[in-house]
Order: sequence, then C-alpha cells, then structure tokens
Amino acid sequence: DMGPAIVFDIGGKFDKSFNESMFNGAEKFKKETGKSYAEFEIANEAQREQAIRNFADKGYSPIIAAGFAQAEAVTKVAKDYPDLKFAIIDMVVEPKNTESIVFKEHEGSYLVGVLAALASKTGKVGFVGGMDIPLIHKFACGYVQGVKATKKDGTVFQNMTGDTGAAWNDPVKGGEITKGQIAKGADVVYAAAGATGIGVLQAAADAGKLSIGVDANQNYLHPGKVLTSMVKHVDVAVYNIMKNGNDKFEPGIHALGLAEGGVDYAMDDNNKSLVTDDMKKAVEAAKADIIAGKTKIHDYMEDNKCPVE
Amino acid sequence: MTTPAIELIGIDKRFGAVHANIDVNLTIAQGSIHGIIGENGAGKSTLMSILFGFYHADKGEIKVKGQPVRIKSSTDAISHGIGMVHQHFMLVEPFTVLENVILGAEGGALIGPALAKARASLKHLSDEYELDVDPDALIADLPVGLQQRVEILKALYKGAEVLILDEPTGVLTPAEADHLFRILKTLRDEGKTVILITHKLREIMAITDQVSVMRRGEVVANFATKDTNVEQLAEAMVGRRVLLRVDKTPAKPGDVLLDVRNVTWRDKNKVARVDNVSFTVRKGEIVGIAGVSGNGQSELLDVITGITKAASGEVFFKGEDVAAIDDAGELRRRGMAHVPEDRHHRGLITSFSAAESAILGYQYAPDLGKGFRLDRDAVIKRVRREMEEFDVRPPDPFLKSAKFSGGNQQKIILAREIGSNPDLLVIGQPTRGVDIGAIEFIHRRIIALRDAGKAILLVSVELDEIRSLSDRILVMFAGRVMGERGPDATEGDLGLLMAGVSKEAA
Amino acid sequence: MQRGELPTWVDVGLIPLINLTIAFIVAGLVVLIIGENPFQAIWILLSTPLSSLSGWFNIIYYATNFIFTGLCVAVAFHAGLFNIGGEGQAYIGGLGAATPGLLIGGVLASALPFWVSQPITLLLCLIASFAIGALWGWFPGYLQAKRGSHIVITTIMLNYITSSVMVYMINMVFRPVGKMAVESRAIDDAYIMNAREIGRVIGLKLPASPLNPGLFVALAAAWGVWYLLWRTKLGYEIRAVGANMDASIYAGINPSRIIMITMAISGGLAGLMAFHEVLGAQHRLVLEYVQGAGFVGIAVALMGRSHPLGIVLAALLFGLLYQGGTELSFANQNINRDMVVVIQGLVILFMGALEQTFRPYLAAVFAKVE
Amino acid sequence: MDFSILPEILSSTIRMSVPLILACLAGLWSERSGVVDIGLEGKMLAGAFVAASAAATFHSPWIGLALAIAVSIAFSLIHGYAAINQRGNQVVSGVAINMLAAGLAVVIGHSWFKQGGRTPQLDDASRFLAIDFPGKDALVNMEGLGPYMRILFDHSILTYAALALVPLSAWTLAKTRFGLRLRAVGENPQAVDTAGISVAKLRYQAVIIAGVLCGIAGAYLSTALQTSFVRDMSGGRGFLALTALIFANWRAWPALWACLLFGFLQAVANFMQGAHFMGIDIPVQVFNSLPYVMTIVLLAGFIGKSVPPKADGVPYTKDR
Ligand SMILES: Nc1ncnc2c1ncn2[C@@H]1O[C@H](COP(=O)(O)OP(=O)(O)OP(=O)(O)O)[C@@H](O)[C@H]1O
Ligand SMILES: Nc1ncnc2c1ncn2[C@@H]1O[C@H](COP(=O)(O)OP(=O)(O)OP(=O)(O)O)[C@@H](O)[C@H]1O
Ligand SMILES: [Mg+2]
Ligand SMILES: [Mg+2]
Repeated sequence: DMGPAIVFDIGGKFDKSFNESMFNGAEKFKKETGKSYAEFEIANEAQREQAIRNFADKGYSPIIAAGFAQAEAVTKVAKDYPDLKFAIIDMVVEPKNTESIVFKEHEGSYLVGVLAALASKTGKVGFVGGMDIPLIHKFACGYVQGVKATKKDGTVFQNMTGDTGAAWNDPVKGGEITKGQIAKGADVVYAAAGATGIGVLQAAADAGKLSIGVDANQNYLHPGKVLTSMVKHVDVAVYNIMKNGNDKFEPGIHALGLAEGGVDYAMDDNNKSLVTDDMKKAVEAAKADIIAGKTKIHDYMEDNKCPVE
Repeated sequence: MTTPAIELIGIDKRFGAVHANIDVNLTIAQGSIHGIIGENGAGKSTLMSILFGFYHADKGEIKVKGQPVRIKSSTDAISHGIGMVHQHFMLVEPFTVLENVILGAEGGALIGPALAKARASLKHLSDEYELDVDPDALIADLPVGLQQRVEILKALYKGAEVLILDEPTGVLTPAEADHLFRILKTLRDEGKTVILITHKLREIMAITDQVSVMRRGEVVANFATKDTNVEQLAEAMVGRRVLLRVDKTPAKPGDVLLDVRNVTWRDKNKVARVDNVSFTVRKGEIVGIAGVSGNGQSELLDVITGITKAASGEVFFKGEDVAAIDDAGELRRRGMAHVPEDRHHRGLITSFSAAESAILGYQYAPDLGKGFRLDRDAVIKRVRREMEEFDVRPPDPFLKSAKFSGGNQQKIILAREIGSNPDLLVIGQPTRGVDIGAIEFIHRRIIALRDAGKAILLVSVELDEIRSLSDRILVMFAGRVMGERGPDATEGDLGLLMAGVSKEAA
Repeated sequence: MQRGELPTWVDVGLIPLINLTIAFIVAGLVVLIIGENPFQAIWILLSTPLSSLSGWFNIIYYATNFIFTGLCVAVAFHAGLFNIGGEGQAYIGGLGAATPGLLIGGVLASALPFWVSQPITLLLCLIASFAIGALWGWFPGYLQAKRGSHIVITTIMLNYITSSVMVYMINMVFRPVGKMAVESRAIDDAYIMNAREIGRVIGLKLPASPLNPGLFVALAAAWGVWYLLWRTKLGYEIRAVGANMDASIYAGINPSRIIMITMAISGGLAGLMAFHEVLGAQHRLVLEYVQGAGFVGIAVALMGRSHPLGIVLAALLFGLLYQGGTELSFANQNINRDMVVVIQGLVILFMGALEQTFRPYLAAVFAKVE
Repeated sequence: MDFSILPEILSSTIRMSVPLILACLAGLWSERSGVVDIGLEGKMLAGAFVAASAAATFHSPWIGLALAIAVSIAFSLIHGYAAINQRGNQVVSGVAINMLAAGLAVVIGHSWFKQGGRTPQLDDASRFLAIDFPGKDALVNMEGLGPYMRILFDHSILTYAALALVPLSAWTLAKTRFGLRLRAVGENPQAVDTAGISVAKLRYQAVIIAGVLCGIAGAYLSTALQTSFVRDMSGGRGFLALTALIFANWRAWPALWACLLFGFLQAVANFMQGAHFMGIDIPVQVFNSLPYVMTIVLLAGFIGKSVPPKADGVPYTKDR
C-alpha cells in the first residue's frame, strides 16, 4: 500500500484557490497522521490520464483527482484498476470504485451575492469566471440570485476569462477584465477563476474596490479589500478521503452544500471591518433559510439555464 | 628618387589550403598610376585587401611614405591615407550618397554636421575631379558607373592619398571607363597615387606609369609601362603557357540545329545585358563566343539553356522555338547539354558525393531507375564508367564533390554532359582553372564530339582556346555580337572586336 | 570546408557527443544552483525510467511522437527550410485524426463487423491526419515559394493561428453538448489499443502506458523518409535544392515546386503525430495534446543530424528525458518537471546554434595528430 | 457591446501595448543590425521572472528592474555569441533561448519560492504603481472626461518610458552616428567593415539594447501590470512583437502604431470573451489570431510590402 495520491489541475497547487485548498487538505493529512502522499501538477490537458495511471500503476490508493476535467481520465483508469480507490472533486463519475464529491457552489455563491449587493454602493457588481463551462455558470447563477434577491434592480456584469484550461491561470487577463467591469461601475467583483482570480483581486484592490475570493479563504490576500470569500471546503474533502483511506472509502456521489458544511462564506480579521452587523445578520438569515430548505437556490447545471441575469 | 608612397615587403597570406600571396614585394611610387595585372585568382585582391587592412597578412611588412606601419583594420589604412574601391562595391543601398560618404567618418556623435560638411566637400570634389553625383540620391537608384564614383568620393572624402581600385572597369561602359581614366589622371596630376587592378592590358597600356604582374600569388615582374608592351605583359601574366593548338580536321557543318534570332535579355534594372543577338549553330561545328568576361555571354548561355527566359526574340532548337522555356530539364530532355561557366555554384553540388553530382540534371534519366525510384547501383555503375573514361582522379564515386581538385571536378561535369550524348553541347569556360594536361584532354573530347556530328556552342574568355577550337568565332561586347570571324582570325582583329571596335560598324 | 576538415566519425559522432555533454554539464550547473545534487538528479533522470518495463514503454511512447516531429523538421532541413511550424501542423493534424473516426467510423461500424470497420476507419484517419498536416505545411511553403514570405515567420504565425482555430473547433464543433471538459467525445470507432490492451488480448500482462502500435507508423515513416531522400528522384531534388539552389535550377529542378512538396511532406509527418497521440493515447480530441513536441522535434532533428536513424535515436533520448523528468519531479519535490525544458533548450543551443564552437579546437587537435 | 467601456478598452490598449512596444523596439534594434531575434519572448519571460523575484526579495521594483535588465542582457549575449562569433543559426539560437528562459524561470522559481514556479505576491511598495503626479486626481476624476483622462494619465513610469523610447529610438537611428552605422551594418556589413568600423561590436551593442528593452518589458509584465510571475506569463507577446515589427517594416514610429493596434485587439479580446457584438457572436479567437493573419497577408504581398534589412539573419564573415 503506497498511500494516497493527488493530481492537481492546471493552475497548480499554489493557485491560492481551488488547487491550493486541496493541497492544504492533503498537507493537513500529512501533518496529522505523519503519513505521506504523492502528488502531481498537470501542466497541460494531455497529461491527465498519464498522471493518474502513473499513480495507479505504482499502487497508490486512493487517488484523488482535482477538477472536472479529469473525469474521463479517472473513469478510464478506475475501470482498469478495480482494486484501487479513486476520488474526484467537482464532477460525477460512474465506476464503482470511485467517490465523486461535488459542491453546491450555488448556495455559497448566493450568500456572497447577498453580501456583494449589500456592500455595493453603485448597485452594480461583477463576476469574473475562469473557463467558460457550466460549473462556473453555476457559481455565477447562484451569485446573481443572491444579488437580485437582495437588490432587485442590481446589475451583475459577467465575464469569463477563456475557453481553455489556460483561463485558470491568466491573472493579467483577469485583471484587465476586472478593470473593465469597474469602469462600468462595478464596485464589488467576485472571482471564480482559480489563479486568474489573483489578478482580479489585485485589480479591484488597486482601484479601491472590493472583491470576493473563491474556493479557499482569500481574504488575507488584500486585507480590508476582500469583502469575503466563497469557501468550498475541498480541503476538508481531501483530508477526509485521505484519512479514510482504502478501508473506510465511501464510493458514490457526495454533494456538499451549506447544510453539510461543504461551502460557506468566510469571515476573519481581514474582512471584519467590511461586513457590518446588518450585513452579517442578513447573510446569516439567508444561510439559515437555505439550510432549512425555505429558500431554494437554482442550480444552473440542472438545466443549463439561469432564471435571472 | 622620392620616398615611395607604399612599400609591401614579404607579404604572405594563406586561406586554409590556398596560398593567396607568396612573399610579395611591391613598391608604389608617389604620384603615379601603378597597374597590377594577373589572371583570376592570382592574388591581386587579396594583396590590396591586406594593404587596406581588410585582411591580415600572415607575414610581411608595410611601409607608408617610408615609415613602417601596422595596419590592423581599415581604420588604420584610412588614417594612413589609403582608400580603396573594391571589386564589389561596399555601399549601403538604401542610404543616400551623403550617408554612404560619411559612414565611418562622421566626426561626432550626431550626423547632422557631418552631412553638411560632406555636402560642401562633395561639391568641391566633384568640381575638381568631374565626379558629379547627386548627394541626396539613393544608391539603389544609381547606375553602377555613378555608384563607382560614390566609392571614389568616399575614399577622397576620407582623405585618401593612395587610391586603390580593384577592377574598376569590369562593370563600366567604355564611355564610363574613359571618364574614369580621366578622373584617375587628374588625381595623379594632383599628386595622389593610384593603384589600378585589372586584367585588361589595353587599360594598363593606356593609363599606367608602372605595372606589376602577379601570377599564382607571386609578383613575377615589374615594368615601367613605357618600356613594355602587351605581348611581354601577357607572357608574364600567363607564364610559359604553350599556345594550344589542337589537331583537327576542317568542320563538315550539317543542318542548322540552333537558331538564335534577335534575342534580348534584361536584368532587374531593365538594362539589356543581351541585346538583339542572332546567330546559328550547325551540326558538326563548333561556334565560339569570345569576349571579355561580363559582356553578356553568361546571360546568353542562361537564355539558351533554359535557366532564364528571353525578354524578346526566338531561340529555335531543332526547329522548335524554345525561347519561352525556363526549365533546364526540359531542354536537356530535348538533347541540349550544358557545361556551366561556374562549376562550384552550378555545375555540381559540393556537399554531394561525386556520384550524386555526376547525375545532376539527369536524375530523371530512364536508365537511373524506374518511376520515382533512383537506382543507386545504376548510378554508381554509370559514374564509375564515366570516371574511368574521363580519367577522374581519384575514381571514387563516394568521395565528396568538394574534395576533388578543380580540374577533376570539371572532368566530372564534362563526363556527365558529354556522356548524355547530346545533340547540342553548350559549354562555358571549359578549362577555367584546369591544368594543361587536362586542358588538352578536354579539348580533344570537344572536337571528338564535333566530329561525331554534334553541334557545340563554346563560350570562353581565353582567346587561345576560342581560336584553337572554334570553326566560327563570334565576339560579344556590351551584350551585342560585334562580328563573326573564321578560325584564322588574328588576335589583333579579335581584340579590337572585344574592345568594342567593329570594322563593319566603322 | 578547407578550414578544419575532420574525419566523418568526428563530425557525426564526436562533436555531437561533446555538445550533448556540455548541454548536460550546464544543466547540472542549474541543478547545483537550485541547491540539489546534480549527480543524483542525473542518476534519477536516467536510471529510474530504464529500470522498469513501464518506464521503457513510456520512453518509447514519447519517442514515437518525437520521431514524427523530428522527421518533420529534418525533411524540411534537407530542402534548406526551417519549419518551426511542426507544433501547429501536429496540432491541426488532430482534425484529420479525429474527424473520420467521429463522423464515418460510426456509420462503418454499424454496417460492417468491427474488425473490418476499425481498420478502414483507422486508415482514413491516418490519411486525413497526414493530409491536413500536409496542407498546413504546404501553405507556408507556398507563401515562401510564390509570394516570398519567409517560412520561419509564417510558420510561427500559423502556430498561433492554429491554437485559436483548434480551441474554436474543439470547443464549438467537437465538444458534445453539456460536456464540461473541452474535448471531443471518445473516438471509439478508431481506437488504437495500447500495448497493455493488446497484451491482454494475447494473454500477456504488460504495464500500463500509452505505448501503442503508432510506434510502427513512426518507424515506417522514418524508413520512408530515408527512402525518399536517398533512394528517389524527388528526394534527390529535395536535397539538391537544400544544398545549392543555383545548381538545382541548372539541373532543371523547379525549386518552388520542391519547396511546396517538401513542406507538405514535412507538415504531413507532423500531422501523423496527431494520429498517434489522439487515437493511440488520448482516444479523443483534446486541447494542446502536442505538448511542445513540435519544438522537441527541432532538437531531435538537430541531434539526429537530420538522418532518420539519428532521429530515432535522438527521439529515444528525448523520450528518456521526458519520462526521467517526470520521475525526477516525483522523486525530488524541489526539482520541477520543467527541468526537461531547460535541458531541451540547452541541447538546441549547443547542438544547433553553437554546434561549430568546438570544431576549430578539434580541428587543431587533429591537425597536430596528423 | 457596451460602449461605456470604450475608455477602459483604450486604457487597456495602452497597458497591453507597452510590453509589445518594448519588445518590438528590442527586435527593431537587433534586426536593424542584422541579428534576427526570435528570442524576444524568452528574454521578456526571464526579465519578468527576475523582476518579480528580486522585487519580492528586496522590496524594490527598481532592483527588480535592474536585475531583469541584467539577466535579459545575459541572454542577449548568449544569442550574440551564437549569432555573431559562432555564426550559428540565429533562429535556432532564438528558439533555444525561449525554451531555456521558460524552463529556467519555473525551475528556479519553484526551488526558491516553492510555489510551483510562481513568485510571491508583491505589495504596493515592491511594484510599479501609476504615477501620482500633482493634479492627477482632479484630472482622472473629472466628470465625464475622467475616464478618458485615465487613458493617458493613469500609468506607471514604465509605460511612459516605453512611449518615450519610440521617438528616442527613431531619432537615434536616424540622426546619430551610432544609428547610421547600425542601419548600415544591417544592410551591408562589408561596407561597414571596410569603413573601418567593427561589425561585431555594433551588433553586440544592438543585441544588448535589445536585452535592455526586453528586460524592461518583462519587468513591466510582472511588477507593473501584475504583481507576481506566473509561468509562461509573456504569453506569446514576444512573437506578437515580432509580428508588429514586420508590420511596421522595421521602423520605430510605425512599430508604435502596430503595437497599439495589436494591443487594442488584445484588449478587445479580453473584454469580448463570450460577449456579443451587434447581435453576432464573434469568437474571441478571431481577435486573438487577427494580428497573425494580417501579418501573413501582408507578408504575402497582398497588401503593401514589408522588406527586412538585407543582412538580417545573415552571419557576417570575411571568408568566402
Ligand atoms: N576570403 C577568402 N577565403 C578563402 N580563399 C580566398 C579568400 N579570398 C581569396 N581567396 C583565394 O585566394 C586566391 C586569390 O584570390 P584573389 O581574390 O586575391 O584573386 P584575384 O587576383 O583578385 O582574382 P580576380 O581577378 O578573379 O579578382 C584565390 O584562390 C581565392 O580563391
Ligand atoms: N575545399 C577542399 N576540401 C578538401 N580538399 C580539397 C579542397 N580543395 C582542394 N582539395 C584537395 O586538395 C588537392 C589540390 O586541390 P587544388 O584545387 O589546389 O588542385 P589543383 O592543383 O589546382 O588541381 P587542378 O589543376 O585539377 O585544379 C585536391 O586533390 C583536392 O582533393
Ligand atoms: Mg580580385
Ligand atoms: Mg585548381
């Protein structure tokens, strides 16, 4: 038994976002258990299957794949290695020896949408997505619902960074798009774009506007200038999978939302001054409603549509 | 006697295996025009380039006005008052005349003042020496004659006291050449020293005071021009070359095989380099085209052999007009073989093996493989046979073409072209740089081909060769055929035609 | 030429070896600079992949791609052309590799038994990937031959244009509706089994790797290139144009035609890489599958002295570097996989741009010995 | 499309153009001297990496800039040695430099900062910020015109340096001794040699200038436009600059216009992702590839004509 392995996606494990969050989970596992894990960072689209297969071949298990783009590769390799365990984050795959972990990003995004609407003075907020895929529209759609629920006549500018994996790793372009949205009047910009978001947060901070981080808690990147972060506890997911190991592996689909503690908005010292008590009260109320099932947030990926724009 | 302007003592220079200058001693008197003659490759340009600091001598010493100097670069040469007009002009084409003139002598960090100064000084120089050029013209727009003036102006502007001209008349029309000579004489009369490199004895006799002869890297003779004559110079130049006479029977000319009618060819500047040329070549005869190199012979050969197209006129080969064909392969298939003038750049591919060079142009010959295949064994077999027949040494088909000596390279080419059993052989400079034994061999093969009833068109700058081989002789000058002579034409007669003097015209 | 004539074995053996060694020494210095032990790094790099069968399989898999791109560069070199468009030609070739499989494969499969339809589909894919690569090579060839634009520049431009075209095509044309990853559906009707799968069929247990029979296409292409260049009239003309344009015109060769044909062949060879990679390794059309192999091809061609045999060997060396580089980054967290790119750059520098650096010294040594 | 962002697109055009202008001028200097420079991309990337690393380490963008220039020059000298002394293939050398720089930046960056080749985020003190000259606030916040003022007045020192370098380059090439000689050596090195001027020295000077400019371009990317280095962050700008150079027919002023045009296309592409233009969907790839398509069309002689310096890419040798 070689122990667990993890394959990061384009953007790399230090993207301060999705991949980094997974990395943190893995590191936590390492620190707490003293066991090691293997890792690989993908540099381009064609390497995925090889990386996963490489680990499988050496006998690592469970093998965790980061991101939707690895779905095909995981499916294939998992079928070839029925004795090993595989997990994938952000996507659902079929083989019996796999665990699929997806998040209800629309719920978390709804909450940061509420905060954005409350923090915005202009009534205009922005959204910068990474690659133009349904998953990111899911973020956007949840966010828009939160904004509109709070401010009926609020405007949301939406832009995606690109059509390829490179869109996760292009801070320059992220920054430019953000500047464009700010020029149109946005004063809060939500980045759901992996490492590209670094440029988004920077551009907003430079312009004296607010931004919202994603996946990991990014509030610390520009203290006092990042309104909040839509945290997605991939770190916890990774930690749990690694800790459960092969013996307690739980195959099947796990959808983690607010209720399960899978997603949330982030509060810490860095954004304390930005979120007033009223705002806090409003967002907590929304959160409670969602958990209680009183508010139903539409999931874009159910029908590839968003009820609000 | 006054101190000489320049003394070269024991200059020695090698380029790899080539010994270009061998212990050369040369003294140039102040205020004279000193001619240097010698065949192609004798080492003239090399010697002058050493004097001008462009190359470094391996050994030897240079004195300017009696003082030993070290010339490490052209800057040193210029600072010692030496200027040079190179065989190939050293001009920056998209620059104006003024910009070219000040290049390297700008005076300060900004070029404005230098341009103004040069403008004034150019006016002065052109008044003094009849060197008229528009200072603001772009070099690319100027005809070569004017470009040469710019070169001279450049040297004078930089204060040249000694002016070296390397084959200055090769590119000039006779009128331009005369103008140049007037300029040179004025310069001499002003006290400047001129070194003039040329192959042309006529020019030497016309304007020099002193003349030195170079042969195979050495200075073999020095004369005062008034004490010598053309024959003596020629002999010194070529060494004890026996006058070649090949035994041959009179020609038995048959039908016309090649009929060239009013062919004109223009270069990219629209200048007619071949100008309304007409002649015929019959089966069983050798037609020789004589002329000083650069009078349109090369271009004529290119038009006939399909390397370029004529601008106007017709070329009938075996009765069909082939003037519009610019595919050498097509003409070869029709039975025209071509030994090009420049074997290194055209005749063979130096990086190929001898065998591969030996099928150049015949890669589609049916006996070298069916379809797209090139049958290696067939190629080697054919080449071995040709090498034996033409006594190529070493007879090794796998040796790189570059590793054969010039004469043997030429034999490989001749073997290939004659071996193709052509109806017409077009042959340029068949024996350039080839030793005497090989020359004889090559000449015999050409005559044998004629005696087999084939037509031969021969171009050579060697008058001896033309006279000993040809059944009829055409002389080209400035792109035109000046006249036709029989094989018994005298050297003087041909020489006049080659110099552009035609009795017919007169 | 005259300057330092050297024996052939020095020219094709010793000098490349010296240059390669120096490239590795400099790479070792880089490892040293980042505070690691270069000997250990080299040891891991070279020994790990070679000590397991799966390592060998991966090496050969990488090498297969590099043979295609190396041949692509080399064929153009022989005509005196520098094709740095291999990357784009291999990329666009993917359209040819994928389309027949996606469009016609299904139809054939429904009409014919699978062991008939698969080979037919694969053959169509093979032809189409060569053809599209060839078109993409021919175009800059045409621009150079007929319009006078320099091939180096146009192929660079085309590399970028190709990326855009492929993103568009894969995203908008080939991606099934609703699929998140930017890739086509699996090309099951033109499926090249990999070594392990073939092994399973014949009852042999082989390690997993993308190694697949595409290798034989590569070896056949290498042989074909050799045959073309040294045993055919066209090859003779290609080399003549590359060696001496004037002489080739004199020989009745039409250089424009040769340039266009050569570039088409060159591009076609790169296109075949798509056949191998898309159908044999990825089994679907994905983005950026060329992974820089087009540029590795330059290094491979330089190192292989543009001779197919040399290219096969150089491709194996680069396959080793690639596999070793991956192993190295596994083994040593401090050394990034991009170390391979560094080595690649150094090889191109020392074996390409600086290849003559040590010649004069060697020539002097040999002159003394004689 | 929403025209209210026009001023922002124009501002973005300037930002996107600056690295292009610098790299294009680098190419201009190098190629006017007869040295083809495919390695602009690599030098820029190396500069970006070093600038970001040094700025993060020493907390000064200026130290970052200085070291970026130094490293970029080092790459220039490698290229110069290959091209000038060794008479190697200049395209091959450029390709090698691009690979070397791309690889080294990530390998070294990874070992220094342990962030997979990324460098640490820079704080405001360690990067080039928009110059805060007196009266600027009033200017850029002006009602209505403010956004337009921003187009010109909201940039860092490097932007103004890049813009100033255009007339400076044009003037130096046209009016100075150095410029005259440099232009001459790119057209006919023999003429320069026989005029007693060292061809090699001139070409080295030219490639060093190219190094300086690429270094600045790199520093701009990672310490002015962005706040860290990420792998491949030059993103093909070196090649785009080369394209602009061809487009500009190897002249400084036209180079500026070409770079602005290409910068504009990049800016539009950035804002146009997934957007509609007057009701039609224009794939953003169209904007991305437009400069390259235009250059191919230009080079093919279908519109105008672009002629490189005659000796561009030809090694100089006295031997025959
Ligand atoms: N740079 C060089 N490298 C190698 N060999 C050279 C070089 N320059 C000249 N040579 C060789 O040196 C010899 C003398 O050449 P040079 O140019 O001096 O002759 P030349 O007398 O000027 O001939 P021509 O009348 O044809 O100009 C020739 O064999 C030539 O090939
Ligand atoms: N560039 C070269 N590279 C290699 N070997 C050469 C080269 N040039 C000449 N040689 C060799 O040196 C020998 C002498 O060559 P060279 O051309 O000086 O002969 P040559 O005496 O002029 O003969 P020929 O009268 O036939 O021209 C030849 O046998 C040839 O093999
Ligand atoms: Mg000469
Ligand atoms: Mg000889």
